[in-house]
Amino acid sequence: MEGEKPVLELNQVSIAYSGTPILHSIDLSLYPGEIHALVGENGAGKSTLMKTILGIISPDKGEVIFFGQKRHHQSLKQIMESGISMIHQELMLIPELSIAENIFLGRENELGFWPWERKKNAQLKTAELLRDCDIPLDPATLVKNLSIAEQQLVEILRAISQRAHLILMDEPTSSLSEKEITLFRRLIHKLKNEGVSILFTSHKMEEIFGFSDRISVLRDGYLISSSNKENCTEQEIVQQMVGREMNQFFPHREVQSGDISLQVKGLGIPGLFQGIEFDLHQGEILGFGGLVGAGRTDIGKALAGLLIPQEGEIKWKNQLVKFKNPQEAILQGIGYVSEDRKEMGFIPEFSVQHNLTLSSLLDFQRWGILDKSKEKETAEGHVSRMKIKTQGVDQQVMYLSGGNQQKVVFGRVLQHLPEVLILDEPTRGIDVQAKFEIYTLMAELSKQGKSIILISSDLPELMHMSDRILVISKGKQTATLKKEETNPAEIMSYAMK
Amino acid sequence: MNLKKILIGSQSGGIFLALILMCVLISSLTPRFLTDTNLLVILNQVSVNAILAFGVTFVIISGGIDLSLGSMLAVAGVVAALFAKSDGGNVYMALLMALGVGALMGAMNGFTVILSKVPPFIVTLGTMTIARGAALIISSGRPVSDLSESFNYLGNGDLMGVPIPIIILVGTYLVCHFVLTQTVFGRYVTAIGGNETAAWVAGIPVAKVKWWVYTLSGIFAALGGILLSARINTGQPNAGLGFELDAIAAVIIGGTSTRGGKGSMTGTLLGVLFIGVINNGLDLLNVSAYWQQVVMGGIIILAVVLDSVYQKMKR
Amino acid sequence: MNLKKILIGSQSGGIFLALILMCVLISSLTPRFLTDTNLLVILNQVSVNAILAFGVTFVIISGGIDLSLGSMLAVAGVVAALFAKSDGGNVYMALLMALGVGALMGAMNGFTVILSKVPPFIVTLGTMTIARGAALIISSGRPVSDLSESFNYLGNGDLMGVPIPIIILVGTYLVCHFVLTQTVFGRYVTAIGGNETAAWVAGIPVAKVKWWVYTLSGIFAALGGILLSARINTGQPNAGLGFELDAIAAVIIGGTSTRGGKGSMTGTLLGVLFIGVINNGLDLLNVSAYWQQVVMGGIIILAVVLDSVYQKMKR
Amino acid sequence: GSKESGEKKKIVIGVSMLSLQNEFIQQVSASLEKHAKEADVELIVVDAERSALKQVEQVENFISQQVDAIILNPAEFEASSPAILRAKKAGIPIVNVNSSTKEKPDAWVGSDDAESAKMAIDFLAKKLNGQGNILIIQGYMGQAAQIDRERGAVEALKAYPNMKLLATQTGEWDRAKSMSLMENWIQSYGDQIQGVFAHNDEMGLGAMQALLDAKKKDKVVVVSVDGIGDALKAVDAGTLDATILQNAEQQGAQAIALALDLIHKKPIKESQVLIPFQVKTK
Ligand SMILES: Nc1ncnc2c1ncn2[C@@H]1O[C@H](COP(=O)(O)OP(=O)(O)OP(=O)(O)O)[C@@H](O)[C@H]1O
Ligand SMILES: Nc1ncnc2c1ncn2[C@@H]1O[C@H](COP(=O)(O)OP(=O)(O)OP(=O)(O)O)[C@@H](O)[C@H]1O
Ligand SMILES: [Mg+2]
Ligand SMILES: [Mg+2]
Repeated sequence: MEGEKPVLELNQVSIAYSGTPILHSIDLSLYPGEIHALVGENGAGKSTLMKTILGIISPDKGEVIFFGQKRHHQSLKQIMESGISMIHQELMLIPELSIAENIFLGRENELGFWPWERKKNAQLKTAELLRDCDIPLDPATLVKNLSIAEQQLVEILRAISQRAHLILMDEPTSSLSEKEITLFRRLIHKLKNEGVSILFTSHKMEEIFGFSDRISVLRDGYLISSSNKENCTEQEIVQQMVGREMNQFFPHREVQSGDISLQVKGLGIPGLFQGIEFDLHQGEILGFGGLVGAGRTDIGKALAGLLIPQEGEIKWKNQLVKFKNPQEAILQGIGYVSEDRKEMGFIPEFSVQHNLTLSSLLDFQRWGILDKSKEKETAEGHVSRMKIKTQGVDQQVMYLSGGNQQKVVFGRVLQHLPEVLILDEPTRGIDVQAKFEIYTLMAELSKQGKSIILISSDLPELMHMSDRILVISKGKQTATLKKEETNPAEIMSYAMK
Repeated sequence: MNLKKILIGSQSGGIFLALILMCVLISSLTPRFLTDTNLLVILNQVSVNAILAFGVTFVIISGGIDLSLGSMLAVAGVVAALFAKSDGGNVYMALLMALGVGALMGAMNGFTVILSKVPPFIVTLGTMTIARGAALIISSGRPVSDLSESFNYLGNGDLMGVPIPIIILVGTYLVCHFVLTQTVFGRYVTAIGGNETAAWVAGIPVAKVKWWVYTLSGIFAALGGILLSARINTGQPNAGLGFELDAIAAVIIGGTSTRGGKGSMTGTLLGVLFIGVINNGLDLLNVSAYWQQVVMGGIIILAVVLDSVYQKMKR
Repeated sequence: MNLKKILIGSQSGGIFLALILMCVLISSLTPRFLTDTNLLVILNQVSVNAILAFGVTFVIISGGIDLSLGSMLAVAGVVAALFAKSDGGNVYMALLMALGVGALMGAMNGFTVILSKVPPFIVTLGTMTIARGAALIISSGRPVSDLSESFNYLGNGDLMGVPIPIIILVGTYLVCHFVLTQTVFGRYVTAIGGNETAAWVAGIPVAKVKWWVYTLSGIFAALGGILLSARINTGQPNAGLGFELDAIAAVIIGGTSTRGGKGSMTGTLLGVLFIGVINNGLDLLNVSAYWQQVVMGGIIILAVVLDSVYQKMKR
Repeated sequence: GSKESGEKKKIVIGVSMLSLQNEFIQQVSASLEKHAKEADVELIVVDAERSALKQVEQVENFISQQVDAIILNPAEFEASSPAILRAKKAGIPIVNVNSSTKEKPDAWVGSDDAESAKMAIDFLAKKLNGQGNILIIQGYMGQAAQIDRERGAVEALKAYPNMKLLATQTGEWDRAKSMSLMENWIQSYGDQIQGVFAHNDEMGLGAMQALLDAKKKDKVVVVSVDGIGDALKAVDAGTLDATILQNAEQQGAQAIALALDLIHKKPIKESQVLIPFQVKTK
């Protein structure tokens, strides 16, 4: 492989945002057919590097060389036509357009001249792509009606359908569950065989080692290492990423469940889910497993007051409750972390501090007037405890890396002191170290007697962290499994039921 | 397009129903409403607003707004009149110059919006004031009259019994509908309104498309100005005061989202007709001038509220 | 607040610079500009626009818009005048009724926007028409004059040499600034404008806050109406035509984002002063009526363009 | 079809008024209503809101309603003309009230805007003994009344070489706007101002208010046009020096009479009835 000419070369690339250096003199080469994993902590600069390669950001210093050609001022369209495509970390789809229209957006001329011809071809080609990948979606569905995971699949299909020589994938699997990840793996191996180079990021160790040929580690904007997979171990990579040795990925936790806190009977919303039943004990972590689109998110929303259940009942501390909105749930001590961070998680233009105190602002006021010093103190506490990587509590959250944004959302929910936490994909896009911190936090909370519902598509996470696992399939509860008595295969079989 | 599709399948079902209801209501109150001549009168009357509304539909779908419509209309109307004087004027020249001036003003709007990232609300508000001043300056503050017969024909003549403004109305509707739904340009406009960053990342020439959108809006305003001047046989420097609000109201009533990314020309047409029918009906029913305003505002709010309820029920 | 903080630290640095430049320019052209009395005149003249602008700043920061300001102002102005007649009127009653009517209209706006999810643009456009009709109906379309001395004092009197409108202007600025930056309500308004869904999920009573925002806007419009009526000693049913655009322009010039989620009262105040200074300057310089419009629009666009360049450079 | 059954059915007259937000126009409209009632005629009164296009459309509506006659209070000289043409084409008699159009209607009753301006300037000249500095506050730019009053004032000023026009600016027919304008003028011209002519009473009252507040009213003569209630009161109180009064009552009465004559196909004595202005002073 080394003998071939590289597809992409980075030469001493440096980037700074308003004076703060983000990337330091990066050198990197990619060869045809190579699958290259780019790993690093949240905020290490992975997305920034990818955007630089694509050409959305131009480097302050250094050069990007694609197929031996140094990149000058080219439009994004020209760059993409020269053979690079990218899956962005934040979903980049147009909600009011259909799957087919999104996939061919910006490339309509490939579909023919006449409007009807284009319409027909888009439909046909998309249907073919979906069929090839075993994705049961209708090309005419509007993207706004898709779940986050399904949207991510559409993004992947779009990048693939561009027939690029180099595909940049910024956390392409962050919302996917086991089944789709298997599919994804198949897809990239097919691409590899066609000679396509792939640079991808992920925070899941199985993927990093499972998919890639080479692994490069970024830390604080420096390229620490770049080595063939065979020449390194998980331990080493993690150490290079976080700067210290990490021996375990999940904290030790003693199960000690107490009284029943939340009781759910026959819960349902026609069309979304039905017949959900469980008791949640104090100090318990209850996992929700299932495939993409199974309806777990909707159940979580119904418990947190975002959706109003139409069937069944919720008993909270032995009282029947019906939350009409999230505010009521929060006041009753129910905390909710959404899977849709960007839409439901934070206020982008607000500072870290303002986001952290948003749900508990009434604790920081007197007669409606804010006590800002107390607020600041609290926010600083969260930043240091959760190791949120930010220039300060006044930094706007939209400028934080994805993982750090997630920590801010987590901090906001913890600040209103919930007794039950509903966590929907809480570690989506979070690095190993931060994951460990969040798991530790969960363990600590459960030790304090708080109950947690963990909705997760990450099977190892689900297996390790939950005491019991409720498996949901097509809106129905198919099994309730004890952690000690089950295995991934069993969970999957119930999930497919 | 069949009825069921309009009612259920499209975003315009609610306003379509509201329009029908309104027509039934008015004709039950006065027999003068549902006559051939009156319906022609309504179509004739809405033509200018419709043309402006079609143009600004593109702008609104792209996530922008254009408050300078009425003033651009005035400038173009005056320019057209100046070139279409009965002594030595030339209609083709008049059309060309007016449309050119409209395109130029629209292009300036687009240019400023794109380059400076200043919100279009304030850019076009500025243009609204500037263009109004310009219309007054080039006409020395006086109506420009004595226009050639062939120019006036545009506003008052007919082709095989169908008044020219109505022909232009239908023509622009068809063209705009086609452009929005069937062309790459239309797709791009929708995409930009839906998620500008995503559109940009997909390689869409966002700046160029936006520029065109504002330019088109200027051209349509100019077309409206030509028609208006021809209809009243005069180029009026203070024509079109407040027309932008009527046009935007029609677009929103027609179901186009104020945030962009979603909308249809059929909806806009229905919105325009809705406003036109109410205006006409209130006059026919001899509702007193002050109450007309109250009723007009009330009906519009009611219609959009019912529409939003209807859209929710459809789900 | 020190100068450096305004120039660099805040969003309002650009417009502050533009205002200073404008003042320097005008005073270099006429010595009449930079005099105590003229500066007082300017402050007096901008007071009504400023009050409306402060109110609508909340609305715009929350991600909404209010086009009914001018009409609500007219209704409240007429109501105040009707209750403040020199024969048997009572100023306190007049104030109470006018503010009450303003609050009611604003509350109706808020109610409709929240319950129906209809875009505020169209709701308040409807209210604009309705309220204008209402102002004409309750006044029978005639100015309401012969107002009591104590009412007129509100518009023309002074307290220790400072005209009352200026005192009210400064007072409302301080209150609004405090509410926006130091209270839970202000924080909630900003959060809703920044990301409404996320604010709702975070437990903010979105509907209640929005409702309050529109109600406040109505109350401020009413306050403006009272002041205007007191200033001209008459309740005018057609007062305040187009004032909403002036107020919104001031807010946007002051750096408040049209998409909501960001903005400041200081910015709005500077925006209001900027418009007021240009208006005054153009009159002092005796620029002809037509050119006033062109210059006014041009300067506003230029100012926001320069501001956006300035903001970019600061990064 | 009111023509066929004309004997039994009530006569219907459509009226399109320039702007019902204008008090003077309201007075004309009220007079029309009053005399219509006396003659047992049904009136349909609509408001053109100062838009010629709207006015033309309203006349179209009247035609499609088959009214017996139309009374037009033109928004514009030229631009309202198509309304006349359409009515004539449809064979419906049309009468102009208050102002004129380029296209000749069947009959016209009203007064000449230019004349009112001339009277105002003459009044100022008389008060100032033919010399002094004056200011003119214009109506909304480009509208017929503004254009005609401006033309009249310019013509009239030619007769007074010692009267100097300091500045002219628009107050958009609005009291508050004109008050602000006057405040600014006081800043720039101070004690030089000796006379003010405002195109309507609203603006005259605004200017007067600004002068009163600046305690300069006793040094400045203010005159405006229309004769609305507030202006008459101000004239009586001595704060406004004069208003050029139009006789709304007469205009309305004559317009109805002419319309009825035309409907009944009676020969009309004069197709142009001029109602003179009056200078109303204390
Ligand atoms: N527009 C911006 N302005 C200022 N700082 C920024 C901006 N965008 C990103 N940053 C900072 O740059 C750093 C790198 O961000 P980047 O998104 O590349 O991280 P990442 O490695 O992709 O992290 P993650 O794993 O969380 O996605 C972060 O510290 C972030 O706060
Ligand atoms: N707005 C919508 N309109 C129509 N269908 C929707 C809408 N939102 C979600 N769905 C569908 O509802 C089903 C349940 O979605 P939900 O997000 O609850 O599933 P999930 O198990 O959490 O999966 P995921 O991992 O994708 O979040 C999915 O099939 C999804 O496509
Ligand atoms: Mg990233
Ligand atoms: Mg989910």
